[in-house]
Amino acid sequence: MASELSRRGFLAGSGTAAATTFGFNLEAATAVAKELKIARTTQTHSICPYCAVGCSVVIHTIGDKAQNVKPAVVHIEGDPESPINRGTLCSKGASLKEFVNSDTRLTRPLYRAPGASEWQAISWEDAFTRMARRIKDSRDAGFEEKDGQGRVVNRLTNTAMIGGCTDTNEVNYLLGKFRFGMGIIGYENQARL
Amino acid sequence: MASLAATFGRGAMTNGWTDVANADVVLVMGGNPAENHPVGFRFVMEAKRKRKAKIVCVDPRFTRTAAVSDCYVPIRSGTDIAFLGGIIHYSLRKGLYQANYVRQHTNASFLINEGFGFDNGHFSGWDEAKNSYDKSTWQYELDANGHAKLDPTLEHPRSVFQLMKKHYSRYTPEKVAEICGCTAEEFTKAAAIICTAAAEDKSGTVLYALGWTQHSFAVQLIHAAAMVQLLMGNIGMPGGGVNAQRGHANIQGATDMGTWNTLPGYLKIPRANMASLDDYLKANTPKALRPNSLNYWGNTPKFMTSLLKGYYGDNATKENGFGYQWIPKAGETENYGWGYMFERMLDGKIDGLISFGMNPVANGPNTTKMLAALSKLKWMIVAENFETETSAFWNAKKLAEKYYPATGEPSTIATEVFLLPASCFAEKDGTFVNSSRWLQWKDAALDPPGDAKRDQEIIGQLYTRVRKLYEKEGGKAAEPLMNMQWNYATPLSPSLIEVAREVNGRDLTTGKQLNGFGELKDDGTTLCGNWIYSGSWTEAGNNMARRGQDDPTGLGLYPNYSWSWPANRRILYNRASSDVDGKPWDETRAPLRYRNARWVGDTPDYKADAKPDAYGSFIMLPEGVAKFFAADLVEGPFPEHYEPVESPVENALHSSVNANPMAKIFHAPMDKLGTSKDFPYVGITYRLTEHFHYWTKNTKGSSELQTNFFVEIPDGLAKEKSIKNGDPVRLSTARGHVDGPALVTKRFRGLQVGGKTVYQVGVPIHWGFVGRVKGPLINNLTASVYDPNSGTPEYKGFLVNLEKI
Amino acid sequence: MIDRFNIKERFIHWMVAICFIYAALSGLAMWSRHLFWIATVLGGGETVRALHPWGGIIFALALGFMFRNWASQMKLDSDDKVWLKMSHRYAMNDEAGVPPSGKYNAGQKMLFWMQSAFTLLLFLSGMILWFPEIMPRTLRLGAVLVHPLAAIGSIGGIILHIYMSAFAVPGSLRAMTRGFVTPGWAKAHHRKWFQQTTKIEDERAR
Amino acid sequence: MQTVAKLIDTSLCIGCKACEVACQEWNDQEFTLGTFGGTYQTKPELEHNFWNLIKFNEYETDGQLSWLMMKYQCMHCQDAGCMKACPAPGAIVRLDNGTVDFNHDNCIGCGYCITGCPFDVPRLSPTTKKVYKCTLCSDRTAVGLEPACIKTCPTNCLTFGTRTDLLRKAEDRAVELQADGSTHAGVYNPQGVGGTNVIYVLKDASNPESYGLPKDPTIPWTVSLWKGPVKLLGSVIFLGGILGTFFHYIRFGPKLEEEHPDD
Repeated sequence: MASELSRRGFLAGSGTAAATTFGFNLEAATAVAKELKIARTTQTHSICPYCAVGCSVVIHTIGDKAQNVKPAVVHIEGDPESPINRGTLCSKGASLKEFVNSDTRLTRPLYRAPGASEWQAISWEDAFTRMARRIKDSRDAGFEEKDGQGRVVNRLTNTAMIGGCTDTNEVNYLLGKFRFGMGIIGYENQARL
Repeated sequence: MASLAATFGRGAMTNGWTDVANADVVLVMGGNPAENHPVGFRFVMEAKRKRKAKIVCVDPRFTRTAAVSDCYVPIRSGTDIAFLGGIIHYSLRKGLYQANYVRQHTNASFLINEGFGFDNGHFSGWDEAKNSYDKSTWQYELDANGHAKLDPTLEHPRSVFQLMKKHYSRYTPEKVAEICGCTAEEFTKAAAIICTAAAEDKSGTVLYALGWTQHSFAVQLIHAAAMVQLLMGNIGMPGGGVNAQRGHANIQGATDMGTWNTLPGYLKIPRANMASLDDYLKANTPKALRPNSLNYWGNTPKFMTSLLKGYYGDNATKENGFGYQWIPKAGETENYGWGYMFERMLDGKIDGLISFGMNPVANGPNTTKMLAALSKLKWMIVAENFETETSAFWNAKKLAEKYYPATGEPSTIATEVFLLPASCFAEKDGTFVNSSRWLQWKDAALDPPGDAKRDQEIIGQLYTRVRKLYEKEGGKAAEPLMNMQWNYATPLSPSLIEVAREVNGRDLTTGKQLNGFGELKDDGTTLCGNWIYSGSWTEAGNNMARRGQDDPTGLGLYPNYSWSWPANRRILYNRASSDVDGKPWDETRAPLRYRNARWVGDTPDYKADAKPDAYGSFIMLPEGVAKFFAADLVEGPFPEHYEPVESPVENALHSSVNANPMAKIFHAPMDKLGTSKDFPYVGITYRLTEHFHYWTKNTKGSSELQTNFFVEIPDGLAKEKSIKNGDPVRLSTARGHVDGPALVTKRFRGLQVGGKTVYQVGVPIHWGFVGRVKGPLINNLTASVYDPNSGTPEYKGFLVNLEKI
Repeated sequence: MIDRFNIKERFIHWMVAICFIYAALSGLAMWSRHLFWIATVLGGGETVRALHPWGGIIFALALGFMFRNWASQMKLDSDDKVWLKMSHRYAMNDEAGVPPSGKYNAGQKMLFWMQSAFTLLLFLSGMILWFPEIMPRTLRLGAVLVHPLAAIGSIGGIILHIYMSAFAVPGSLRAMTRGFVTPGWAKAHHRKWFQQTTKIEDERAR
Repeated sequence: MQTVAKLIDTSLCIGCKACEVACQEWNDQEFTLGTFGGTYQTKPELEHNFWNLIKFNEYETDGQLSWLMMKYQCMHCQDAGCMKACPAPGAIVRLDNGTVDFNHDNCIGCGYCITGCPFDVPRLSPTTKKVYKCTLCSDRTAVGLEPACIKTCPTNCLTFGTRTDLLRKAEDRAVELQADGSTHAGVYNPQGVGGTNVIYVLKDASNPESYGLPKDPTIPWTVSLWKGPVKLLGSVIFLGGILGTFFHYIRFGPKLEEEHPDD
């Protein structure tokens, strides 16, 4: 790449179109030396989170993780090595950077108290403590070890879970363990819809 | 997916994106890949460019896919079975089917019990009082060994082939035209192209998506497509198959990992009547219906035992049935699917809901009902990238009162909501499974923003903390909770690498990773989190992260790129790509060849060293062959045209049975249905290429491409109503309404159905009451009407009215 | 000494002149790459692009005032027509037979009308070129021809004007700087005007 | 260095708009919200911060509806009207590889290029007062990467390569399309501007207007006149004026008062 980079400095106008009045060409050789914005990035392979074509993408991040530096995404484009997309992407995939970097991303836990008309910020610690409590209370109240006919069912039907279609297999597997640990049967995802 | 599992044995896209380039005919119906899967569509364009493939597009709208197709046929939403039934009729009448394939690889030759029939809208066995079928006449006639009887000549009047011929004799081109609203000429032109794939050396693919699954007879509809493909000999062939284009990055994987009625790997959820593991295995391990059936599900005990070892580890012993009793059990006939879930929620039977990245207010049918149901919850946990309509459901009054006048003020809604900032794809590692069943590993590129956390940490924290509470305080039924293995190196945030290795499975005696599900045992010496993924992370390492570029067959299978379930097989049922003697139907396009007593090429969907004629070619089915006749489906073994539950016309085949008699319709107070008197037009919903679901209304790029919601209206109807492009209009159903500017177009045509012009009106999904760009939620319009097999709501084809406002 | 131009006339003239020179130089800078160095001298291409239209507008406005003041004096009389026919003799300083001029000779009058017309064209076409995103394309396509042609005519005229006033007819410049001329100058170059003014002065003196 | 080009095979365009977004992303354009225009088209026309637009045309012939989609952007003409019209040295340059690129350090914002362009492509930014258009991703092509729009195109509608290769490919494709029944298929490489480095394959080349392309684009004759003969005329008049008056002075000298004897 180095030789190509240096060559950029010499890209110049040919000026053939400039037959000027005085018969010579003043369309001088003009260097265009715009910095390639992905010249100094870290590249990570990922998969587009939208539809199920499964396009591979290259995420370009900048920032070396020094103590004050958090890597940030500067560009995302298709991964040419993928036989599926061969570097191509659709309009959604091509704007994935906007998704990752969106200023409307949630960055802290929010809590809405019963009857409240606003969100309030809450710490993770507080949120986890309260959520664990809610889950346990509901489980204690609703867990059925046996059904009406006295058959062992070990199930929890007053708590339901949904989601997982943009979570990885591994997270879905963990959600499955979570679900069966709790005894939850009502568990649905986007495949149903 | 229920349909494909019933027909072929597995509920997944049969072939794959890259393989579509091998097609000679592409039938796009019930989907719009040019807009919704543009990158997948590149293989359609490659087939068109390189193989001169013909594209047939059947759709209510002239879509971008239609724009590049060779043959476009407009049909009324929800008449697809009539169209496909017509293709079956056309193919059988003209003899345009692949006879050898049909004889060798399908159940066309199987005999059905006496008494099976179809009369005036119902199959035999209909019980009007119970509103259900007695399926005894739908079964194969069995011999003394319990094997199905055959007539290889296909002449027997009770053979599946003859029954099929009879059933579809009513689906003449004229009838199809009358029902669908196209002309008979348009239909036959399409049929002729589709049937060119009947030649042994031609293959055709079917691409579909939610335009098929979102009907009250969706599973039957997809079964009809599968039948067409079997007639054409297209299953197992490169460039063939029935290819579901799934709409979310890991919808396949999430389903593979289980939904309410399945465990990982499509093992069925235990029912209350299956008290022990033995009972469960007895009920769920099928018996071969033919002597030569490989009947792979016969290995269910190995899959289930290994899963239980994965779940309960050392706590799962032979003595305690490997912990089977801790798995929750549903009642025999109970259904906990989406529609039932929200019905029970509305009835106040659910306290808490945990949502990982799902948005029922936006994507569930009848938004008013979704809002009402959620407000009955005591608590809700939502892990998300953005604030969603669901997490803000309690604020709907303020944010969108005009659409939800009946919804309560926040002060009246007692639901406690936790909205947790989760990480997005770029911030997580792990695997997505695409529509082609390819498991592709990705790495995390950066950390989540601000205080956002990775999902595994949220789950790990919650699980560990609930457990701690039980340890400290005790509580009800601690055993299932405590015995679940959560022994990860960092239990508060399990490493996904560790999880992926567990999902692949290992031999507990050697401690080595398994090479595949062939090594699974039912004695508790193997552990495997999902048997179909076994082989994904072997001793050789993470196969899902492979990037090999070689393609030895030249068919775009790329065996060393990522890893595909099952067993890295790229084309399902590939054994059917050759005849019973192992001779490929098309020598130029053989994914599999039998050489030196082994099958080479793609991973064979067959025993790797078995002779060509040793087994049937569909190893996941007890029949050993693919099914035209599928008694597993609840409304009939053959697909029959039923009108959508809300339809503007009478069923032209049997007016006494208009809609699917088995369709699940809910009747909560807000679940109203309309009639064509008040709502004379047909409404459909769809995605636009510019947006993804309800997410990209938060991103700048997509918001620029399509900022505004709109209502797409045929120019004929617009003229009648003097609506001009851009005029504000209201679209309403018995459930609710949406307002937006009109987009008047020629691409929507008025259709002649039963002597009257039926207009269809369309609305794109994508908008909502939170986000960078806002608009109405189109599920204000849709009804709580579901397919009885899959539990998917009928989002296509409902009755609407249109007014200028 | 005879008063030729009052302060108002001189002020307007120099407004016109300065703006014209600026507009012409900046215009020339944007007219040819060979003359782009003028832009550098005048503060850079962007400055020139930004100020040229304003220079032009002030020029046109000032010229409007000038037109209102002088138009009535610029009508050609019968002597002028003869003068124009004999203008080659005038040019060769062989003025025998060239009719005497009034305050302005026919050449000056022609220059006045020509510059007025060119300015109108420059103004109109300039306004079109100023807003390429708003103006219809066909107008712009006309304007790209009209503007330079009018400018060529105008600058050509001004070259002659400057030569005549600063070099060819000594004493003229002072008329526009200080406002007066010598009787000899007036008599030599604008005899009819000289006769008129002296007559009026005689009368006044009387 | 060989001239590079972009081939747009409209028969393969599915209007997915990936190229629009890829262009926006690569060039770090600000994203703006649109107003409803009654079509699927993102914007009515190109904008100073939107250089790549797919035009959608519903077109009906003999009751047969076509929905024509076509990517529109700078054509990188061989004989570029913008370059001809541009007065600022180095503002519009032709790179070694034939790309017509804008160098905004030198652009003075006069907007002459807008008038010079027969395809109505360059756009003036109201904030920077400079003119913008597609650069053919000159920063990418310089290091051996394809332009962003081409790389992202899923259907091979867009390809990148040397102009010679692509012209041949385009001709082949047109022949192929003709054989498939599009009898008027052809290549759009208008000679009025010396050929373009953006080459189209049209299914109906006899009617490029149906796609929104000008039929026989040329550099407008007024622009050619302005930059040619008019310039010559001007030079003659200015030089002639200055030299003429100078020699007049030498030959005839000033008009002196005493040459006019009193009556």
